[in-house]
Amino acid sequence: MQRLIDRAKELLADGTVVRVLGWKKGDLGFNPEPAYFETAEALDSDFIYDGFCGANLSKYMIEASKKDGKTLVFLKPCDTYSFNQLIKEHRVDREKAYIIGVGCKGKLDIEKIKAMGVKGILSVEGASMDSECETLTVKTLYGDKEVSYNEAMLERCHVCKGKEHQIADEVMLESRDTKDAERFAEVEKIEAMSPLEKFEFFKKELSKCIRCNACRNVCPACSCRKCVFDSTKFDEATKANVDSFEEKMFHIIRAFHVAGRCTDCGECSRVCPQGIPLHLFNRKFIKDIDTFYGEFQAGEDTETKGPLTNFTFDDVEPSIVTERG
Amino acid sequence: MQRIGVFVCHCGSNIAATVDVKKVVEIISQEPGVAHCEDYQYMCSEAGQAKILEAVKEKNLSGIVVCSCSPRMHEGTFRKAAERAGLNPYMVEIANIREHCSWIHKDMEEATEKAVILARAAIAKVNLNAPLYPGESRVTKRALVIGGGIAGIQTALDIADAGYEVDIVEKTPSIGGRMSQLDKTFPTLDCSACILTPKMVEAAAHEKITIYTYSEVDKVTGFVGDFTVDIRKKARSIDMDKCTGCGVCQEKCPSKKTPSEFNRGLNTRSAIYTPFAQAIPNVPVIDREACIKFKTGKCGLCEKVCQAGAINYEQTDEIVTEKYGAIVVATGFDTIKLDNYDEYAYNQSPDVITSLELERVMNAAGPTKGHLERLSDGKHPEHIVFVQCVGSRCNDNRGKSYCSKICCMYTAKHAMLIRDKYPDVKVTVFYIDVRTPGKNFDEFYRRAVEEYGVNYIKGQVGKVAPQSDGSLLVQASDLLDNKQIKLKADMVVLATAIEPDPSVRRIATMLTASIDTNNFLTESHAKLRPVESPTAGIFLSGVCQGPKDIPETVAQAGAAAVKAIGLLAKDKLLTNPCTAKSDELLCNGCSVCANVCPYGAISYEVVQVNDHGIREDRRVARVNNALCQGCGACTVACPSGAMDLQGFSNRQIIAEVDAICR
Amino acid sequence: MYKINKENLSALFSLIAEANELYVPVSINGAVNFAAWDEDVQVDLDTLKTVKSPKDAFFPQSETLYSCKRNGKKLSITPEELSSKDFVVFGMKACDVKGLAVLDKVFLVDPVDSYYKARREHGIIVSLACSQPEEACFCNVFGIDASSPEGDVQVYMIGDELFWNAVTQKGEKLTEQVKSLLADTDEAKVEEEKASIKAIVERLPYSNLSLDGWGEDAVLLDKFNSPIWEELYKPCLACGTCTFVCPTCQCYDIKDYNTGNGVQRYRCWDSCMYSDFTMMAHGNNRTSQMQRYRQRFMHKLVYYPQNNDGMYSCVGCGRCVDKCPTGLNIVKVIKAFEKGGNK
Amino acid sequence: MSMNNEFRPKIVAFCCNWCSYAGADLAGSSRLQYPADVKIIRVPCSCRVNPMFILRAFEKGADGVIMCGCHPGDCHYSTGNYYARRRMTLLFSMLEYLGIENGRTRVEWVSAAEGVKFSTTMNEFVDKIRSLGENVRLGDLRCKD
Repeated sequence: MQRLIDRAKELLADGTVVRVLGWKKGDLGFNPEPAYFETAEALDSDFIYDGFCGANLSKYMIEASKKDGKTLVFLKPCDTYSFNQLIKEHRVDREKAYIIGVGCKGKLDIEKIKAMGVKGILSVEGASMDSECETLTVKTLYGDKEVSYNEAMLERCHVCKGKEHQIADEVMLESRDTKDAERFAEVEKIEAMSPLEKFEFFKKELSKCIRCNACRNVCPACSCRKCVFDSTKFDEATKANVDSFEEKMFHIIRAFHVAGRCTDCGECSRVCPQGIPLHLFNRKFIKDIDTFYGEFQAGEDTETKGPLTNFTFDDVEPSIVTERG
Repeated sequence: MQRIGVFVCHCGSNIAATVDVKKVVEIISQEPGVAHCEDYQYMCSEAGQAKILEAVKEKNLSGIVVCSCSPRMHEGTFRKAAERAGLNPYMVEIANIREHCSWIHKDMEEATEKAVILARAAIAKVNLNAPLYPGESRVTKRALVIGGGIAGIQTALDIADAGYEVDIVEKTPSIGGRMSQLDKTFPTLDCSACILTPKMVEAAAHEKITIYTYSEVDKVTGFVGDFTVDIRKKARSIDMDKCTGCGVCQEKCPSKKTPSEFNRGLNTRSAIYTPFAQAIPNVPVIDREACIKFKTGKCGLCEKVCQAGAINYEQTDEIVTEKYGAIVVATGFDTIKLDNYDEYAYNQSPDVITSLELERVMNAAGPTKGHLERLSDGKHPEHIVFVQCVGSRCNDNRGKSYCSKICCMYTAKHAMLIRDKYPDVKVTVFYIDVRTPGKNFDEFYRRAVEEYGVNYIKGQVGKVAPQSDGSLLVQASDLLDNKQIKLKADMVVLATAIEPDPSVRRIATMLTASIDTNNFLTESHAKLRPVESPTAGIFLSGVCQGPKDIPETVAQAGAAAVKAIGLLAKDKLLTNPCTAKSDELLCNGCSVCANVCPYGAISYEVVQVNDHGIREDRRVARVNNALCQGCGACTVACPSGAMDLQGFSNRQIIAEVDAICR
Repeated sequence: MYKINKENLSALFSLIAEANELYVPVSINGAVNFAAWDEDVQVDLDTLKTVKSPKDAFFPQSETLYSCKRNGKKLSITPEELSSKDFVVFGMKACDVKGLAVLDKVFLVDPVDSYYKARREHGIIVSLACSQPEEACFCNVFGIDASSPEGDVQVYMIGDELFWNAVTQKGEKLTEQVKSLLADTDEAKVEEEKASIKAIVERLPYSNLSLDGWGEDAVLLDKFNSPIWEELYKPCLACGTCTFVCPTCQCYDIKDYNTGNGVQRYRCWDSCMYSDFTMMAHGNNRTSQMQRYRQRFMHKLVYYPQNNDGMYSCVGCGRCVDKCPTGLNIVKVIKAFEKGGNK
Repeated sequence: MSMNNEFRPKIVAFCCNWCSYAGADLAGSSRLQYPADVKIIRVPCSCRVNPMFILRAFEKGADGVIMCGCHPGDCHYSTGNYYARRRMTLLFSMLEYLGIENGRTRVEWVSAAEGVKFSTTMNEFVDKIRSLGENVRLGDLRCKD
């Protein structure tokens, strides 16, 4: 981590960048926040990069692109897909970004640790990039607990797309392969359910939704200035879960709007206060796109046409869906 | 909130017999926003339109709903009426209670209920209508004719004679088309070449006509009045300016084994060739697949013998880009492949031929120099059997469902010509029906039967079997005598179904002109707009639209020309105001809309916006109204809803959905 | 003081539910929220904090106010009936109960919100002491005693037993209804539990958070104009998580839903984090996220206390600390100003 | 609603102006019957059909939604139906994934010349929706009263 700070200070000092977009230490040791740093002092005292720095900073570059001067941004391998996609959509300015691709050993989910019954967490040791990332020692109000790093990882890290940075000016820190599950296994499990089981599954999950919009607002693909659900354009501006249909409409359309653009960064699931596995929507579209139109990974580059702005004469007919099962 | 007037049309009894019009009026009068509601016998009549005018004035209406026939029928009529009443024409919506209601339902209660719902949907939509104003676009005073057969030639001549520039694009080395392959024409038995060649010459000589032979349309962009077309002039390997058409190269060419397209493969031609003697232009092309020079690099004989130095092996395809105001499709036809008709032994016996092949056999310039002889052994036939409806009027999927229209007449012609020239030859025709509507057609057919003794048998040929003695055994049913018959024949001529030239699919796609299941181009209205494609600025000439004989083709060619001239005569066109529009405050500048726009109508610019007090520079989408055709692809691609379609806005469609589902 | 064995909780709930609607913390796929009780739900009294606060029971996230029906050009309007049935919210924590006191000051003062009032009148609160407070808790900062929650009945979960102490008349009435299941007991174990809770509270990381410079004493314009906000808001996603999990946020929007044949007018929680919050014809009077972010905390820590005799509009439940997607929260705000000299 | 208790589904059909709407007109002028449950909304092109419209129809009480456009290759706007085809394929697959009965949505390409196909399709679709019954899984309950 110190290497990141040193390099950032260098780049600030030589004028390459005028600010640094990274993560700032939280007050609890596991709640860092995205932050801008403009001085060496600030970097020294507040900068952090460890297992809890899950936040994808690429979306912040939309605002940073409007500012004068270059911003140094730290992007994890999965964040670089989002950044590419944002370049493709003219939402960020590549020229305004100096990208340091940072290694990733899998990001941690404090909610998972809590779900293991660990209460009153004061600090977590073993989350730093220098550690082996095998075991976490959780100090709590009620004694110390040992937790497996892998078990405490975010879902997305278990189905990691790989630790290659898709775009970066330089790459720092070692990564660790964390993929140990099939990306579409969960989707396939649902697909195998009967229609009623599927319906009940999603009904239950979406019954938790409070329409807080965290999934949407954190999503680098949901970069609309004003979401259709906040505007009058479709007469669908709704904020509250009055009826179960509303959430369904919201989540289907949100997933549809990001279909072919979603890089599967997993931020939606990470931030959902109710723990709804929102990635199951996006990943279904990704799986279908792969199946129907050939494998496609959004954000692999900044040029390729997205699957929903593309076609072939011989594309499958919708009847492939409506007539099956 | 609009003040809406609803007008319910009886359409005589067309609507009123199934829809309780009075009840519709009663219910709709109670709808919020409806300030006036009445019914009338024929809303489209002068008197009906007058009612609209009167109501707009008296009730100060701001929007109009007409419950009547399809908007494809009378939307224009009622828009004009609204305009006369002082309203914007786009404040009119039609509820289609005839085609989509009264005509398809029998139960009056159901139909009435549906009519009410359709009216409500239209009311809901018109409530959100806003005045729209058409823009203007220019008209390029030049027409493109695709296809250089008789249809294309005639269209081009008519347009050119009216004083407009016309280009003909013909994919083969010469104009002339199918008609140039015919020997004689019915019902007057004129020599085909004698009447066609002067037209070809006239076209070639016309100062307003440019002919691109051995060329194809590569790309079409733009829209009515302003098409841009890339024409690919295929490498002819001959310098057209230098060639004198002396023909020496063709004589000397050592590669003479290529089947002649012009003679339907019945004989061969050289690698450097003009398809036929009267070809226009009289400039050969080198068939690079057959040419020894191109295959091996050796030979080059033609270059040596050409005194004009016109041979150019280095020539490459050339793209000519030209702008047009109107495009006429005249791509013609071909006969269907007979691979599915093994029972006629077409692929097995050279003595089983198609009628078009018989034309070449009968023609003095054909493979037999006009002598009627068997192609297998050159013997003079004693008995020729004609089989009608081969692949036409077919109810399985081997052939075509439609009647090819020309076969009855040309078969009568063939039979008559043979009997006339070779009275010794016996001619039998198997037919399902003989169809001879047309001036002097039935008389022509009767002459064949009565004067020339052609033996017509109503019945179908089940099998043609080549015999060991070289003859053909024809097994057929005689439907009138209700018996199976077997005949020995020397030649069998198949009246093969015709189908649109296969190239038409690609062209239709480029032109965004619709095509039917048989690949015939669709006309805008089967009765009232038979030579216009539904795509504005595209006109149809000849068999590409449906089977026709020569007089009909020429008539339609003229009609298509008139329609094209009517368009070219205008200086400006009013553009459809139902175009996409982007709300710059909501636009993300993400380019997804431009990615799906088929017209390149969307561009981006950085503008300073004032978004509720926030001033910033933003990249936003701009729609070029002259280019936008209003498909709406962009509106769905746009995630934020910034892009909307005027006249079919998100909220309008949603309002219709709501009204229907409520 | 009564007690009941945990094994009999289900019987207790079912008895309560005979005469009242009953809301309990229910776990659905790992997320615990208050929900109507029935025999099939998975009750979870061990999780300290429900995701959403139980304010839902009194001030639902969405509620219909009235319905209009259209018949031709005629409209008929039917107001929604006010809550008229007693209901019990079982397991509210000290902070959540205090949250209602904050809402009361908004909804029960003139003009009285009749929907809220009816629910308050019919709502019976069975509060549960926090046997294991967690790291994000700081209710003590606002003078709340986690070991002795307010409410109509106080409940303690100690070992295998649940201790029941009716505090108010409503509580007594409820106790009568379920008395058949309760056994008399003394307060010894409860006192022991209280002491244990207090000891933990003292060790909480935010226990010593200082509110100096906030509340009634705050210099409003100094706080409002502080450059610190400009730094603080930046990671904010403008989502409504903090607002929607908060027990004291009270802002709502009123909207119409088109049912096809009429309109349902409903109100739903709104969030000052949203760009269309208090949107008016001319636009929004808080145009930037910084302003919206500032609004939330100024309201909780300055405006509200200055209008309500020093009562803060925060109860230290720590839900925003737990749930903010970007690690922002009210504690960080308070600390940042402390660091900046409370200016 | 009809007097008897027979289920009368609400069906929304989005038809493109150039092919399918004309096909529906042809079905009409050819007097080819199909149930009155089908109500047609005219759109310029199938690519104008936003998934939100389809969900909206279900929200407001539709039991089935069908979209008709020009045959692939024949789009009046050359490429609209290709985009529509992808959009609808993905949307329908998502609806299936969410446990919505498979037959409630359909896409059919109907040319201006295919009046018979239009009517056959609508008859089939209405039969299908009747067999599926009322749409209870994808609708807003507020619209039911």
